[in-house]
Amino acid sequence: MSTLTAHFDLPLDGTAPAYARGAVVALLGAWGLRDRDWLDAAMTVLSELVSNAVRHGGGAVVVDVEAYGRQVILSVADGSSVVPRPRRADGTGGLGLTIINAYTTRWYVQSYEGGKRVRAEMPPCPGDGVTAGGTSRTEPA
Amino acid sequence: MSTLTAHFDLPLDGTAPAYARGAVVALLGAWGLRDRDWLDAAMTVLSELVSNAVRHGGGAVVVDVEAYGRQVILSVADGSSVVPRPRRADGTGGLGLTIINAYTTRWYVQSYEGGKRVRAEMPPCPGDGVTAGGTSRTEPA
Amino acid sequence: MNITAHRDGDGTARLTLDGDLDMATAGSLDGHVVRALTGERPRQLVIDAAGLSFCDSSGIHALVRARDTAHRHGASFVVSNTTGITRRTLEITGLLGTLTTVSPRVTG
Amino acid sequence: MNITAHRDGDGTARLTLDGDLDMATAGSLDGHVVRALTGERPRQLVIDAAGLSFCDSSGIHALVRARDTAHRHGASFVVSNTTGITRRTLEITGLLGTLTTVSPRVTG
Ligand SMILES: Nc1ncnc2c1ncn2[C@@H]1O[C@H](COP(=O)(O)OP(=O)(O)O)[C@@H](O)[C@H]1O
Ligand SMILES: Nc1ncnc2c1ncn2[C@@H]1O[C@H](COP(=O)(O)OP(=O)(O)O)[C@@H](O)[C@H]1O
Repeated sequence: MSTLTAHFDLPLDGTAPAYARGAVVALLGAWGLRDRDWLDAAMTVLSELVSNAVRHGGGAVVVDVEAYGRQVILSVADGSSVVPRPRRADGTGGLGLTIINAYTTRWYVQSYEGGKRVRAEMPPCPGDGVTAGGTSRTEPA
Repeated sequence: MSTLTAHFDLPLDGTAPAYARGAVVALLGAWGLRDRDWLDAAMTVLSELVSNAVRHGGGAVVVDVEAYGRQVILSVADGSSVVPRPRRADGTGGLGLTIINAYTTRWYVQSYEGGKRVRAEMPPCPGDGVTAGGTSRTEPA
Repeated sequence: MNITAHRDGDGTARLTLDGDLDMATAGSLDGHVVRALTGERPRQLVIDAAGLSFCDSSGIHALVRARDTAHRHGASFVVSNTTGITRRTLEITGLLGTLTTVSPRVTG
Repeated sequence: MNITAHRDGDGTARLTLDGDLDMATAGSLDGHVVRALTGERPRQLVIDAAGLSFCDSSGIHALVRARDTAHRHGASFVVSNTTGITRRTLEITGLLGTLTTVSPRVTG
């Protein structure tokens, strides 16, 4: 089973979620993880994590993606040590953690370089694609 | 001046250059580096480096992107310690290093974890966008 | 995200969404909603989500705000043509029915 | 990469490229070139690059091979409508003139 990782910085910016989705969907594609529905769910989770880091976290935002075979963990760190807590949804927010809950098998918070890191474990990606050895010839979108 | 970095694994696959371009163009966009002509040149250099790693390098392919303000270094490591050398172009190859030469300010080879890493320094990206502080509101493509 | 505004003959204001609705683009939807509801006041606001390729909680909150704004302006509201991940996420948050069933204009 | 093949009345085979030409897609161009030159033999092969959004050295080598294959089949060859980064990279490699000027069919 192959382990593949990615690690990158994101500036605190309203466009960070969209660019993060663009980068991570390409990375997961390179890793052979290309199931459309699974990618949609993973991108939704990532978008919630990055949006929360930009909105509530502050400081340096760092994204980590780890794939152990078809098992993927998405992590987003920020500079705040405040632990995310579900809150009642209203017109301005409160649905992010509900969505993360629904699309992940589990998620948890670690302390990370003075701030924290939220780690979200996705259910395994369906299908079988490239591993580190590389076989799939599917063309990128 | 802000320093932003990205680091990711790529499987040995013919689609690796395309996915790498997709990931890195999104990362550079997140970092506020969005000049179309400059991105086109950077993506060409990246594509040559990754294609060479897949074609000639083998082993684990690792991409690093570093931005010091608007100054960017693209690095691609592979498992071969053979140092790339320009060769006369023919119908099957030989233009990659010419292109890398033309679009970079300089490039060089380092030894890296039993293999090597080719580092390519791009000329500074024109314009002024987000830094780690974050201000630009340009929408991703 | 591209938003196109139409006005139908029957007093329906229609906003057609194309692209991703998230933190970066939700504000643009807010603006279009207000513009669609002012001036020639529509009886109904329809948000056509057929071209919506992505929508996270920031997007859903913008849709909820659109509904509230429509009702405040005396217009009925509905999100039409939700598909794929947008529909799944609306289901998960319990807002699919609320947003995709026509909610009547409040006459006061 | 999407490749569309047309056959004009005057004996021109035309391949229209749409997308990125690189390591992953060069082989598909090779295949289209051979198919375009066999069967009803064209007098000319035109590769229309207007929709070509990206082309690295793997792509340029595929264009050079297309030209060689056309000449071997007695067809003239040209790449038309190169723009942006493709044109810049062709210039850098010294192949812009070679590929974008009609190279006559070799009559043997
Ligand atoms: N990265 C974070 N840092 C600090 N607090 C957070 C973070 N993410 C979430 N929270 C807290 O948890 C609450 C619930 O988060 P969420 O369900 O995503 O809703 P929203 O972000 O829309 O308010 C937030 O309102 C916030 O107080
Ligand atoms: N990552 C690499 N590892 C080992 N050798 C390399 C690598 N990159 C390039 N080379 C060598 O340098 C030569 C020239 O590279 P290049 O100009 O890119 O042409 P091409 O890859 O098309 O042959 C290659 O043919 C190869 O022998």
